[in-house]
Amino acid sequence: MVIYALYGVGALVALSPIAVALGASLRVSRIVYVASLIVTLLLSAIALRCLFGHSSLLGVTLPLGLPWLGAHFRIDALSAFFLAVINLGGAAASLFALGYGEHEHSPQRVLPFYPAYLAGMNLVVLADDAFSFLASWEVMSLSSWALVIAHHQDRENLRAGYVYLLMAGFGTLALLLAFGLLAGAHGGYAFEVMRASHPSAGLAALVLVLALVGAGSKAGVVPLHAWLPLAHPAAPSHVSALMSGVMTKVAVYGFVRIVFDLLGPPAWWWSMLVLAIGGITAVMGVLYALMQHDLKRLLAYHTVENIGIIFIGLGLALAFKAYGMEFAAALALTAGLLHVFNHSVFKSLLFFGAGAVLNATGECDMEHLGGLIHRMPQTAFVFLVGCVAISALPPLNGFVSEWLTFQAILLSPQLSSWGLKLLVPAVGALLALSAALAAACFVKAFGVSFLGRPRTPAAANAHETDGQSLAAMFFLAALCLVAGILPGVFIDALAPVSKALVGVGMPHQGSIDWLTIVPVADSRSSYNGLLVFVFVVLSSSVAAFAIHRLASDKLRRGPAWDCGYPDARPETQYSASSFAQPIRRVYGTLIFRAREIGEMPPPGATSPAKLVVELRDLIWDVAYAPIAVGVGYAAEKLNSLQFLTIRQYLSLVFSALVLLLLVLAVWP
Amino acid sequence: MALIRDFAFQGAQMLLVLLLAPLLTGFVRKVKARLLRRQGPPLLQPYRDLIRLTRKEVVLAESASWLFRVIPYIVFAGTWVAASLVPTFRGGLLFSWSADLIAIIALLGSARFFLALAGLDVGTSFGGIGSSREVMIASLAEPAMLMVVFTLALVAGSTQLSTMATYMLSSDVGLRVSLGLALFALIMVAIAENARIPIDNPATHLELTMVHEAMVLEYSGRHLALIDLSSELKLLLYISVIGCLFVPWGMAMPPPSPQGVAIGVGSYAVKLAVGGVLLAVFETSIAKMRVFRVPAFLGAALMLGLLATLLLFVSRSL
Amino acid sequence: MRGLTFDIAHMLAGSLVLVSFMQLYQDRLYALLNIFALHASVLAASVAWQAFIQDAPHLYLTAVIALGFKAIIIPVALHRIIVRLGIHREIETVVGIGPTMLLGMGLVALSMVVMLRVTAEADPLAREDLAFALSVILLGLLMMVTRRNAVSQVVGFMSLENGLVLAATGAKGMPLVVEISVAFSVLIAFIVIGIFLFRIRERFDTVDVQALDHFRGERR
Amino acid sequence: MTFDALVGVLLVPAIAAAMLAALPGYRLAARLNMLAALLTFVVALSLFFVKPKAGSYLLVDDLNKIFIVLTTFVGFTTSVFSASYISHEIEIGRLTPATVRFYHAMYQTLMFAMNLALVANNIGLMWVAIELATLTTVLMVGIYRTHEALEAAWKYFILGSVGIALALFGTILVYMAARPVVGEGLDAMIWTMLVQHAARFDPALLNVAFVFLLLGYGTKVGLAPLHAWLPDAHAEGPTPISAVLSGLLLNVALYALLRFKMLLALTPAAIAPGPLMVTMGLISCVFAAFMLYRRRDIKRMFAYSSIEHMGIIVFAFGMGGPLANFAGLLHMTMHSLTKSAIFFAVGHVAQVKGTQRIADIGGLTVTNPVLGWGLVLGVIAIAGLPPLGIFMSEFLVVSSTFARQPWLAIALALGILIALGGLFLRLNTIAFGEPRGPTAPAHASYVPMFAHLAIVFVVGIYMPPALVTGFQNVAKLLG
Repeated sequence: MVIYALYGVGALVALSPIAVALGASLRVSRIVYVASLIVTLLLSAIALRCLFGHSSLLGVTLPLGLPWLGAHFRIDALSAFFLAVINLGGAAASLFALGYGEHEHSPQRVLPFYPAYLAGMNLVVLADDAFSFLASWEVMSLSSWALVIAHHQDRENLRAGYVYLLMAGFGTLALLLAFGLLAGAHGGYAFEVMRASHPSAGLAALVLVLALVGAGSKAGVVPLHAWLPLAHPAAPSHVSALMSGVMTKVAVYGFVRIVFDLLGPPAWWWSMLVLAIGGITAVMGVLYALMQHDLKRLLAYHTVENIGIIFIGLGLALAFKAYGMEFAAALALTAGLLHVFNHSVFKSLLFFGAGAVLNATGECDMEHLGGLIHRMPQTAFVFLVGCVAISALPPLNGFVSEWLTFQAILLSPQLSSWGLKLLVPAVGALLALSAALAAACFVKAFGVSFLGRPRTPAAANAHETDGQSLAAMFFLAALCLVAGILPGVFIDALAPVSKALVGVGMPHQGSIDWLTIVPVADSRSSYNGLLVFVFVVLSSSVAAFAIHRLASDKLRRGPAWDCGYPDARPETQYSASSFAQPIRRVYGTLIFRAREIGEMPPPGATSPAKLVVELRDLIWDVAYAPIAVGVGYAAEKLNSLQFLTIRQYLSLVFSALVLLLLVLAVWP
Repeated sequence: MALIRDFAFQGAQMLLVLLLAPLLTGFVRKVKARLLRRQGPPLLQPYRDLIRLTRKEVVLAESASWLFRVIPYIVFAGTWVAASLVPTFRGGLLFSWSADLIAIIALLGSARFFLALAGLDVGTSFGGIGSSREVMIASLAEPAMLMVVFTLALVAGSTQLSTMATYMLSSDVGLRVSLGLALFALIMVAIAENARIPIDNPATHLELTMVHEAMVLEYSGRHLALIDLSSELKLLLYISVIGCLFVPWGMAMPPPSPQGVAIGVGSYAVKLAVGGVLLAVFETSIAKMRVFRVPAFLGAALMLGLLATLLLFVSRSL
Repeated sequence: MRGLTFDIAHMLAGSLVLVSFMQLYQDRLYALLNIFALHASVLAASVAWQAFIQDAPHLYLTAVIALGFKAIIIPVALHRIIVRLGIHREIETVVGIGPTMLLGMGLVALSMVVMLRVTAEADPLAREDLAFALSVILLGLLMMVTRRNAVSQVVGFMSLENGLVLAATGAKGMPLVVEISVAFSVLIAFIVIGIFLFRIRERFDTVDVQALDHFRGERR
Repeated sequence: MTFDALVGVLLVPAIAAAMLAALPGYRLAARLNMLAALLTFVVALSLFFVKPKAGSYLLVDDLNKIFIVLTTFVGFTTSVFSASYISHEIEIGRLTPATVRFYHAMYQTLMFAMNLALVANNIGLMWVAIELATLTTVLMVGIYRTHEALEAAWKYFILGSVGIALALFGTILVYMAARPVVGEGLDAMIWTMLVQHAARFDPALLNVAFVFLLLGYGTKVGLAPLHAWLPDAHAEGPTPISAVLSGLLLNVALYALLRFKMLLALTPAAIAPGPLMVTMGLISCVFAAFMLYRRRDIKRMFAYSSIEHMGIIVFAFGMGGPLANFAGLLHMTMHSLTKSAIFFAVGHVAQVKGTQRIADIGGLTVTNPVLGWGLVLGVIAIAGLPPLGIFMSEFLVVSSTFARQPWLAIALALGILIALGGLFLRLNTIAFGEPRGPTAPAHASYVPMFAHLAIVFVVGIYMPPALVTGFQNVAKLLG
């Protein structure tokens, strides 16, 4: 099985040089995207086959990488699941790119790296030894870096790519150190060797922290998220979708692989660390997102929030695992992993929508959009589906995973540690808060950019996007609905994963009548997306039918009422920032030092009044700016060593000699 | 046979909430008017309004999209389904397991989500004011509500409303501090969610103070009727949730005996009446607060909920 | 006889160190050159003495090389260069003469300490010689470090090489290849320096290293 | 002494040097230069098949075999590059035919000197060879006769000869240490003899000797704080020489250092050479990483990156152990190939843009795509990113160190990260962004550059077993 997967990856890798050789043209881009579409579809088929039990756990070892070790590759349940996530996202992205890529003005900077990027992500989850893992990890980062700076004339993109590359290198080094600890001095880099070796408690804790830093920096965990909202929007939209929807999940895979699989039994306090970080990440991410008015950047920040939710699930799973409560652990882990899948689906969908808008209007700034629902109704519809899904509203899929997470939280009183007893409810409150804020955020995103009246000619003259893009988006939207109303199937699919990682899987859902999901016990809690969906559809249509039949269905178009204000200009609509104003007042003053400076022109002056909103990113100010300043300072100071005279250099040599001789003189 | 009966009960429940909702609103209005020594509109006025509205033609703004026309039905359906899943006079509804309390809250959340979108759809400034304030309020109210749910769920060991009600009926609940806190928080949330004084004033049309009304400003005719009906349903729902969770006495439990059902209906009516009177009294005795005082109000609710949960964790561990 | 030979060798090597100190003391270029000539001849004497006591005739050759090249040719040549380039005659020092001398003392002490740790069965003559040679090397280096003037730096370098020769000759039975290489290197070194001085003459008015350093890579 | 491959790698360059010195006309000279380099490389390759027995002056073993082949190979590719480079230099008149003749002769002399240093079985002979290499490179650095070139050459000359003098003193001390054991005369300077009897040497003498050798040859390796000559020499000399300096001469000095480290490691009572090397390596790595940030001259920047990598290599050898030594050897090989490739690219860049100032170079991937992407690939390789060879060696160094000395590993990792930041900070403006400077197409031979990069790429993915076993033997040898 794994060997076929490797063939597929090989095909992807082979695509890059082909793309380089053929040069950049419309035909080539079609070739590349169609080929990657086919390969990713095949790979996802393989992944699903492995996931549903037909997988042989045998790995293969290729004579590559470290010579005495070779490159080990293997598909177990975990990697199969993530393989499926990656390649579903990849397939959707390739399909979308078939249409979207035609508008790419510098394809020669996109086409060669796109397949390599897909290949890198696939290899990460296939790898079964530290070297191949890290190498593929870096290839993934590197190719995505190249894609981020594809439009390099824009200095902002270059800066984004720079920050991204540095953070990626930082994360890789952290993982490298973690693996170095796990491997020991004799270099047992193969994963099965690491599983066999049981590090001491202190060492294991260090590994956990390093893994959290390494994988977290890639996943965008606060405060290591700084690169994410810069880099994700900078790339072409289908790549942004892959980076946000898929690559962050690969990072989550790295964390799960190390902490749940390689590291052995957890200590109870690890989960506190993970939970705290997850909760903070969730709330901070969505608050950042609310403050944005660039559509793609808003989506990128929202990825941070969802990563937080996922880490909350993982943290709960760690806690339960540490106390040997397998079933609760299985529930929490399943919740987290299900959210991994869900988020990959609707985040890709939303980024596609943003890309379609970008193509149609050349704008991603919501302040310049509006009224797109009239010009591009289908895009608006799928985007709306994505918004509902990501806002965790029933009956779509986002709600299911958050609901499961809540159920897991409700099991936490059985944990016997005080720290967790106090932390978990707080995390639950944070989770609820982030869910509510997410809804607010996407009311803003959809309402400001798609509803209302066009704010610029560009928005007024937008055109519906092309067929392939729409196909990709409708596919994902359908997936959102299916996963929302038939969650049992997906939960059962995840059972082998949790069985492998925490010992047991969740109770089998497929056998429950009415397709209800019952995480723990029938009396405790249950949810049936299908019924809710059917009920809502039925009752709404009944109401519509009844009213239209029994009462009037007459309709007249007229000017907006608006409390009688005549023909208000589009500028009077609520803009993105004014929509966020109440929430900014509530949360922003504390977290962003948000300040609103109103400038009133003097009486008689014709200049318009201005309202300037100042936001400070405190995390950047506190954590990143000092480092940059420090490096700059050190470089400046050391740089004077470049400008000494020969005599001074000689005296350097001289003093080094004298120093060493002194060392010898005092040597025992 | 039993299945059919259960179907019947479920249907009855759906119709009951649908029919009672306007009456409750009218009742509250009436009581308020009396407290203000006014005659006040007749009890059945809300029904008349609804019928009148449905007969009128809809005047739709030019800039309104298809979504604007769909939303009333979605909002109505969501609220109705949520309301019909709350045990009112009889526990153990047929479909109660299809959505637990969290899901019900989420359903209301979806309704609000779409309503807020409707506020933005026409592209007027007032709609914007309404939706932005609405989501701000919701962003605090929903977590508070969920904290309440946590408390109750931890006490009852379930998020299933019927199960919770059964547990509350059982003797081993006792009097708990956290339950009191939770009740308090729940009432605050209910006031906020139903746009009652002091958060919002359903009667006003003074622009700058509107929240809910501003959102639905552009609606007319049948659309407006549906919106009003769903807000009335929402009020009913909250009162019945409070009733079913904190004063579940008299609720008929399966297997139902005719007199049990009768008692259930009667007690339910009483609960609604009491709730309505209390609401009216509260509303008349307090003044509306500034919009930016609302966060403090709801933040307090959230804190209460969290406190209740924490106390519960602590007491559990003793 | 053993004692005497030892004392003489010791005396010669020690006087070499002494002359190095005299070099440090100088502040005029010509005087410096003369002292350097003295330095070289003392070296030649000590090498010759080594040749006598080790009865290793090839060392006489080394002595001659040292005498011929370093004591005569090089100082004369440097004289010429100074005249030709019109280098002004006094030496700019970085550290004052006094502190330099103190530093030198410290260095000599250091080299003694380092060398006398060597196990005694390496014969004492070698030990003493090595100690002195090391101090001569360090003093030469010190001179290069504390003098701003290119010529005096060259001289410092030469005396450093003298120290090397002293060490090499002190090493009993060391093959000729080393001395030749030393002389060879000095020769090459001198030629290259000469070339440089003239190239520099073409471009600068002085061989003051400061002027050379004026651009220092990136100061453009 | 019978004629064998060892003598071959010495004779071919020597004869070629003589001929080139006599030969006018630079085109023919360039061809002859290439031919000689190729011939030397072929002869060196034959070392793998016929193993000459060690004489009292020359020897070949697993250790220097690797060095010799690497040196001759890079020497050959550089000669190919230098042909196109020099012709351009003559066209724009920066060099006269006379100087070019001198240049070619010197090039082969340098090859001769480096090969001699590598095959010498006699510490005195090795010293002479390295001295010769230094002097030739001094002359070639100064060949442009500009202010900066002269200054760089002068700086290089003074610091280099001081270092070499220190190295000589160290050599003498080693002889003194060996003499009582091995006996007077030539034997006491022959590697094979020294290694046999090293256990009974006087440790105190060896300690002093190693200090001098470390500083002496360390100056040539370019370890901070003895590095000062290196950046200017790289920046001001002709680019082929920069490539040879970074790619080869540093290795040769490192080779000498390794030999003496082995010697010291065999003497139990002496101080362990490891800590000293680790310290200096770490200092060089971190220091050079910081120095990358303020660079304005593109060649000088990559010179500093050479210092950084030499630091990493010395660090690895200082750590010792099979893993670290293997990593050190691999890193050294990969670095020579990559860095020389980068200098090939930079040379063409400087010729196209007519300047070495980073501020005047921009958007290369737009104006000269092949050149630009080649440079990007080289920088990616040198920054230690996969799938190129240096990633493997850095992976081994850091992870194997972390298990033994966590703090050292963290410091090293930070150094690498800082260097990455510095390199890409400049690369962003050089290769991307708005094009700056003239955009003439570069008429150059890209073959050497991409050949090197291809090798680095392949090794990063798949190491041939022969190479692996060779490296592993040497790693054991180094202990």
